[in-house]
Amino acid sequence: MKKSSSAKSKKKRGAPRPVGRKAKGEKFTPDMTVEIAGIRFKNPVLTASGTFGYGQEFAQLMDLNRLGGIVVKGISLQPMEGNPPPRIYETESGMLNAIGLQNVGAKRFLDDKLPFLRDLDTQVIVNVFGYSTEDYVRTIEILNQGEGIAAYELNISCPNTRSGGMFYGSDPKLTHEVTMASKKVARVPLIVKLSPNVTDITVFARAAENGGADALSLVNTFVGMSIDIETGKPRLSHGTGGLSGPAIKPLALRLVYQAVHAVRIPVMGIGGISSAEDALEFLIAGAKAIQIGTANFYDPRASEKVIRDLEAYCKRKRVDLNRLRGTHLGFEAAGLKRE
Amino acid sequence: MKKSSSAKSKKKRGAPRPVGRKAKGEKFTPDMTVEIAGIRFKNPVLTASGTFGYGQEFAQLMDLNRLGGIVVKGISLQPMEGNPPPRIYETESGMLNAIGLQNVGAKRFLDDKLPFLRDLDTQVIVNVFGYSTEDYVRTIEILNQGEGIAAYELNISCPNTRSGGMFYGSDPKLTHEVTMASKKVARVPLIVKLSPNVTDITVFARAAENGGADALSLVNTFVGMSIDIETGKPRLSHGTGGLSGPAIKPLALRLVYQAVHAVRIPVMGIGGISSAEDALEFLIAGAKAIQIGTANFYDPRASEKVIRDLEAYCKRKRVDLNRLRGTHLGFEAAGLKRE
Amino acid sequence: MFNKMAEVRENIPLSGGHYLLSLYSPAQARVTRPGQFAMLRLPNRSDILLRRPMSIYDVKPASRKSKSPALIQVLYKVVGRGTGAMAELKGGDALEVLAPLGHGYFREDYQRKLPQVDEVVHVAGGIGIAALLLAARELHKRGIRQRLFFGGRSRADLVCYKDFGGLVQKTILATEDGSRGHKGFVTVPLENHLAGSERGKILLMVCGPWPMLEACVGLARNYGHPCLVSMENRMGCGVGVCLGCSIGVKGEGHGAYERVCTEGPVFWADHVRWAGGTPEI
Amino acid sequence: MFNKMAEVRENIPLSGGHYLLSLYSPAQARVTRPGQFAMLRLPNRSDILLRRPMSIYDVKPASRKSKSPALIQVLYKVVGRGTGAMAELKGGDALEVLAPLGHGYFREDYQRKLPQVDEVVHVAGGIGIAALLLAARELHKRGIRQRLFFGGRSRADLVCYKDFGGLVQKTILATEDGSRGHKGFVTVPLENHLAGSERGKILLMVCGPWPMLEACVGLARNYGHPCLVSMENRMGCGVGVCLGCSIGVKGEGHGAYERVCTEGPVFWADHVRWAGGTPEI
Ligand SMILES: Cc1cc2nc3c(=O)[nH]c(=O)nc-3n(C[C@H](O)[C@H](O)[C@H](O)COP(=O)(O)OP(=O)(O)OC[C@H]3O[C@@H](n4cnc5c(N)ncnc54)[C@H](O)[C@@H]3O)c2cc1C
Ligand SMILES: Cc1cc2nc3c(=O)[nH]c(=O)nc-3n(C[C@H](O)[C@H](O)[C@H](O)COP(=O)(O)OP(=O)(O)OC[C@H]3O[C@@H](n4cnc5c(N)ncnc54)[C@H](O)[C@@H]3O)c2cc1C
Ligand SMILES: Cc1cc2nc3c(=O)[nH]c(=O)nc-3n(C[C@H](O)[C@H](O)[C@H](O)COP(=O)(O)O)c2cc1C
Ligand SMILES: Cc1cc2nc3c(=O)[nH]c(=O)nc-3n(C[C@H](O)[C@H](O)[C@H](O)COP(=O)(O)O)c2cc1C
Ligand code: FES
Ligand code: FES
Repeated sequence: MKKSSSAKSKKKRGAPRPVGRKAKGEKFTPDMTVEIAGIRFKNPVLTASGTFGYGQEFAQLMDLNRLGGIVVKGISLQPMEGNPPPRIYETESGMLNAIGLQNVGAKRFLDDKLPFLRDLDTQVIVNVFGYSTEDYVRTIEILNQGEGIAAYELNISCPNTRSGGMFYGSDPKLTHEVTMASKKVARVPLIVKLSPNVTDITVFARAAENGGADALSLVNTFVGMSIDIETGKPRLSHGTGGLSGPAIKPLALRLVYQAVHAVRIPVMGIGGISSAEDALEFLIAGAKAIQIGTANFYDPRASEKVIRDLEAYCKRKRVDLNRLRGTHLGFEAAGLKRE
Repeated sequence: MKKSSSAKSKKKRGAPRPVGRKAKGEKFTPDMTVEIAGIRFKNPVLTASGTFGYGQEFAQLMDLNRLGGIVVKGISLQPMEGNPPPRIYETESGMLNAIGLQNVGAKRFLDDKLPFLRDLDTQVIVNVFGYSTEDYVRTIEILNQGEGIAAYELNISCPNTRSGGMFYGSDPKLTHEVTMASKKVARVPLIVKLSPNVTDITVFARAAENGGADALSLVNTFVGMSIDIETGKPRLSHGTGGLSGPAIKPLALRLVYQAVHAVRIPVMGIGGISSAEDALEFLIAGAKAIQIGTANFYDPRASEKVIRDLEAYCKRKRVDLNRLRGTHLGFEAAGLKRE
Repeated sequence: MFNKMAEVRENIPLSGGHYLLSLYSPAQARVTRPGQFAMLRLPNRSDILLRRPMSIYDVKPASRKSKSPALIQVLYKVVGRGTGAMAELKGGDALEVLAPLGHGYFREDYQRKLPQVDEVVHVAGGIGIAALLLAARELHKRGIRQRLFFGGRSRADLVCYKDFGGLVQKTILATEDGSRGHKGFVTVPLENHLAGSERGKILLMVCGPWPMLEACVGLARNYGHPCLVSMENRMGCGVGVCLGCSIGVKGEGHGAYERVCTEGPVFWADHVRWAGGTPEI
Repeated sequence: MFNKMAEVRENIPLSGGHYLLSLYSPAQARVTRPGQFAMLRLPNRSDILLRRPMSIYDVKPASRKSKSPALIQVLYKVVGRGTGAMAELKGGDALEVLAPLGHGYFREDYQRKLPQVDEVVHVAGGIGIAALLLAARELHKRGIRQRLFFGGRSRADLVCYKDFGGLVQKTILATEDGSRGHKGFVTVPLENHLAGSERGKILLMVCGPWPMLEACVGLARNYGHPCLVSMENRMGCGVGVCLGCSIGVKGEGHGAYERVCTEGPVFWADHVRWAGGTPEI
């Protein structure tokens, strides 16, 4: 809302009138599809891992078939309990979480959750994590038995228990190793989800690309903390937690922008996206698709709205969505006329 | 407000009544002073570099002598123009800035700005930056001639032009080098201000400590970006900018917490602090003092309020401020009784 | 469960910073069961990011003439930013309501206990009262004897208990400062009552702050009564996807945490792990 | 310059999403000079973090009886989140006001030009009108002939120009859609007027969107008239410390950027670097 009104106020006096692909007035239906690693998404809007359950929970609230794709909650080899409460805390325009990757495990996912997802008319991506490279590989081997999985997304923001707790996502060598090992066994395309808690994201983007990743997604949450000043203790039982939501959007956008320019494989943008305007920032910065996370919590229909408003924007600009990608030097430079 | 009301609602039924240093009812005046690198601050509240000008601008709005200290806008060897506009952009609970370090230069600072600051009853810290180690050294040599400077704060979030634009603050070797060279010439204690845009803050904290830093301050801004979806161009002429304000508080707090535990020298906490509650989170996490940045913009009396409310909190808890520091395992564990 | 933009009809200030909010939302009001809750969102307030969970205190027809429930009522206490902003709502304002959520007091296995008891004893601590009215009404309809124990810090906390008047046989009040009813914790008169009871013949329904819950659960155990607790926890989504509201429950492996929003908010007291729980949210 | 919590007295909707806000703040109203501005903050709204800069449109006594100015009036247009929230303000609400800020139209060196001209020509584009009323009143007091050119997209944009009625000798309106006054840009009738004028005998005071400013500045240069422009830019602090509002000005080295909030908001047109400026904020 903020930005579309700003748009109007900025229309230049005497600037050229909009010139689209077709003459004005004619009906224009923009092409919203996008292909990533051979997978065709009906639109570039996915829901992010850990924020949309296994899809089923939202079936009552929206039409799941509208989605470009669903990335399910992180799946590990064994079921996991997660951390003791409190697990979440609201901060300014964001939230901290330390869920501790509670999940049903790969086998139960195939039995209990996948059948529902498979029947949807949307792409299902399974987020995978582990505490050792073998964990990842064995989880993928189990998931390979399931039908209807479009791709795997590797969550590498976990500590590698064998490397003394060093995080996969903050050591380029580990990133490369786990990508290569996972790619070798994966029956479907492999997306590597990068952690933002690094000095230079391009190093990690390239490590994943060189390891054979078919695509990247970023960002996962930023590590943060909050303290209760009445007890002196951290607000989360785990001490630190991952920050997500609108607060991180500018940080995520910059990292996505950098990653896009560091690799040749496609990039999915994630971080604080709750509106079509937010999504457009990432697409213009060069992301092929985007994922919606925390916004699903406070606005369960956020993803549907983003899809609808993206389409309206493309209609207004009279461009197919793909023409907007990577036009961050300005639409004029990209040969798109101003409206 | 949020947190103090929560406080009340959390008072345990049957929990022990407050026991302070003196019997209840007796008047208690908490000690708010803090000493860092031999400098005595009347309270732990400073204003952050770049957000409080050279002090003078705020003289009409508050009593500057209430402050623990003032950190002035970054000073370089030569005056600098800064970046073309637009230079700032508001994001969710934060702002991006790419001022480009516009400043009057070391000489004019001594002539025009220092005399006013010197006469205040507060500690004056001069923030210094450069594009080469010699820049830093020569700037400090000039500043050494001024009277009334309590300490220098090295802003190492700048690219080193000699190292092909590698940032001082994102290379531990450069951090060590510039700290050591600056310490050698500095006539007053040296604070090194760390950048948060790194994989492991402890490496940089130790690099500065080993280089001879007398104290650390963190964080500087997080690199972020925003794009205008009507033009396709970044919102800042510089492309990226530094994110500050409430949005970054949880991230800053975690970094301060980590730095405190990595070094023996004192640490000043910075990032999104706008209330005494915010300040207390950093102090409990182990910071010796805190700096207030962006809040000065939207609430010019923020620092005064933080000082007043910190004092009220200490009165209510009947503790000296120093007793609260580093009690992040909980007040009970630290031997502080619950109120 | 639906997400609706509901219109505020009334937002009446009561004593002690409490408010009674009436929201027009017929579709949601009609399907609400006792003990369920709503997630409320103030539109256009990104500074109050997550929705706030609130028990559905009552459902009512929108007018005298109508019989079918159309209003959802929420009884809340101002404790922070979100409830502070709610206090400023006025008739005609819009609020996003996700409701009804969770299992209430009448989940199959909870109901099965009812024929075995002589009396249901409600225990409310402060704003915990908000979770109990619909249950009391339903039990009244079913002809079950009820008793309400209601405690607060002072009498300003004892809001709305008169709404229970026609439903429960007896109401016992207690305040810590003695400004109304028994002076002290509500658990004292509660224990007196339980002490005279036959084991297993009372069903307790408790809602309040963690220390009170723990105390009541201890009493129920000591006197051998089944006890249902309505739990609170910070919530991210309210619909079971964020796993943020999980509390420790008995059972091994994966069963060790359950979601307040989905498996709760009402639990059997002896299913909850009280130690290692979340006394401070 | 003070920071005050001011009470909203009125917030009157006008055409085209414009509002006229009256704030009770005698200390600030008394010392306001024409062309100065205020930074407004909505308390308890961390989602509208930075203050919003607004020209002080008018200052007025609080009642008919009083003569001394006590109200600050702000004329604003809803364009985004901050102004959207302002539109919801009601009498009795509180707003934090930092004011008066900046040099207005009567800085020493600006005033010195006045005796040399026959007429002041105000040019306002849209909400730019808000910066000009106090200047017009002061010039009227000094007996200087004035003319107002006021352009907008359509007639809904042409708010409040009647307030200039008794102060300026002539008002010329223009709308892009022709719904009032000349059809087209206001610079067309402006150029007609300047074309018939003696070089250097008109002082232009211009406030409006960047493209309009640029056009007016070009006209002033062509016809040899001095021109003052009231500039806008994003502002962080309003008091000169953030350096966020700097615009390019002529001069070398350090002089190449000046702060709109402190050195402005009114500048000599030929001091501003129009290319490489900030047409899109
Ligand atoms: C299932 C359920 C039903 C509830 N029903 C009611 C009700 O009917 N009436 C009522 O007044 N309150 C109820 N609560 C509590 C209510 O959700 C919180 O008081 C509210 O979210 C606080 O929001 P705030 O922004 O005002 O407080 P904040 O500023 O966020 O925090 C203030 C204090 O409230 C605590 N708090 C924050 N979120 C929650 C939460 N989700 N649950 C419990 N405490 C919290 C914080 O720890 C803090 O101590 C219920 C909570 C749950 C989980
Ligand atoms: C010295 C000065 C005086 C001003 N006087 C008035 C006035 O009297 N009446 C009035 O209606 N407006 C005035 N403005 C513009 C006003 O400050 C902006 O319209 C307002 O800040 C937008 O806030 P928002 O949250 O509604 O918009 P946002 O949601 O922040 O942005 C919406 C649009 O407004 C633009 N904008 C944002 N901030 C500013 C800014 N500081 N200056 C200009 N444009 C901005 C954005 O680029 C965007 O296009 C003045 C600006 C300055 C610098
Ligand atoms: C409660 C919660 C749980 C999450 N769980 C996972 C997970 O299991 N795997 C994963 O890769 N990312 C997980 N994430 C990260 C999100 O997928 C997303 O990357 C992040 O939240 C940033 O996006 P947002 O700002 O839109 O939420 C989780 C995030 C939240 C808030
Ligand atoms: C406009 C602006 C200018 C700044 N200039 C400097 C500077 O010159 N030197 C420096 O070390 N930090 C500078 N900073 C960083 C702040 O000192 C502070 O580290 C940062 O803003 C985080 O704190 P905050 O969230 O309280 O603002 C600047 C910040 C802002 C917003
Ligand atoms: S609140 Fe999200 S799972 Fe319960
Ligand atoms: S607005 Fe901060 S210097 Fe002008």
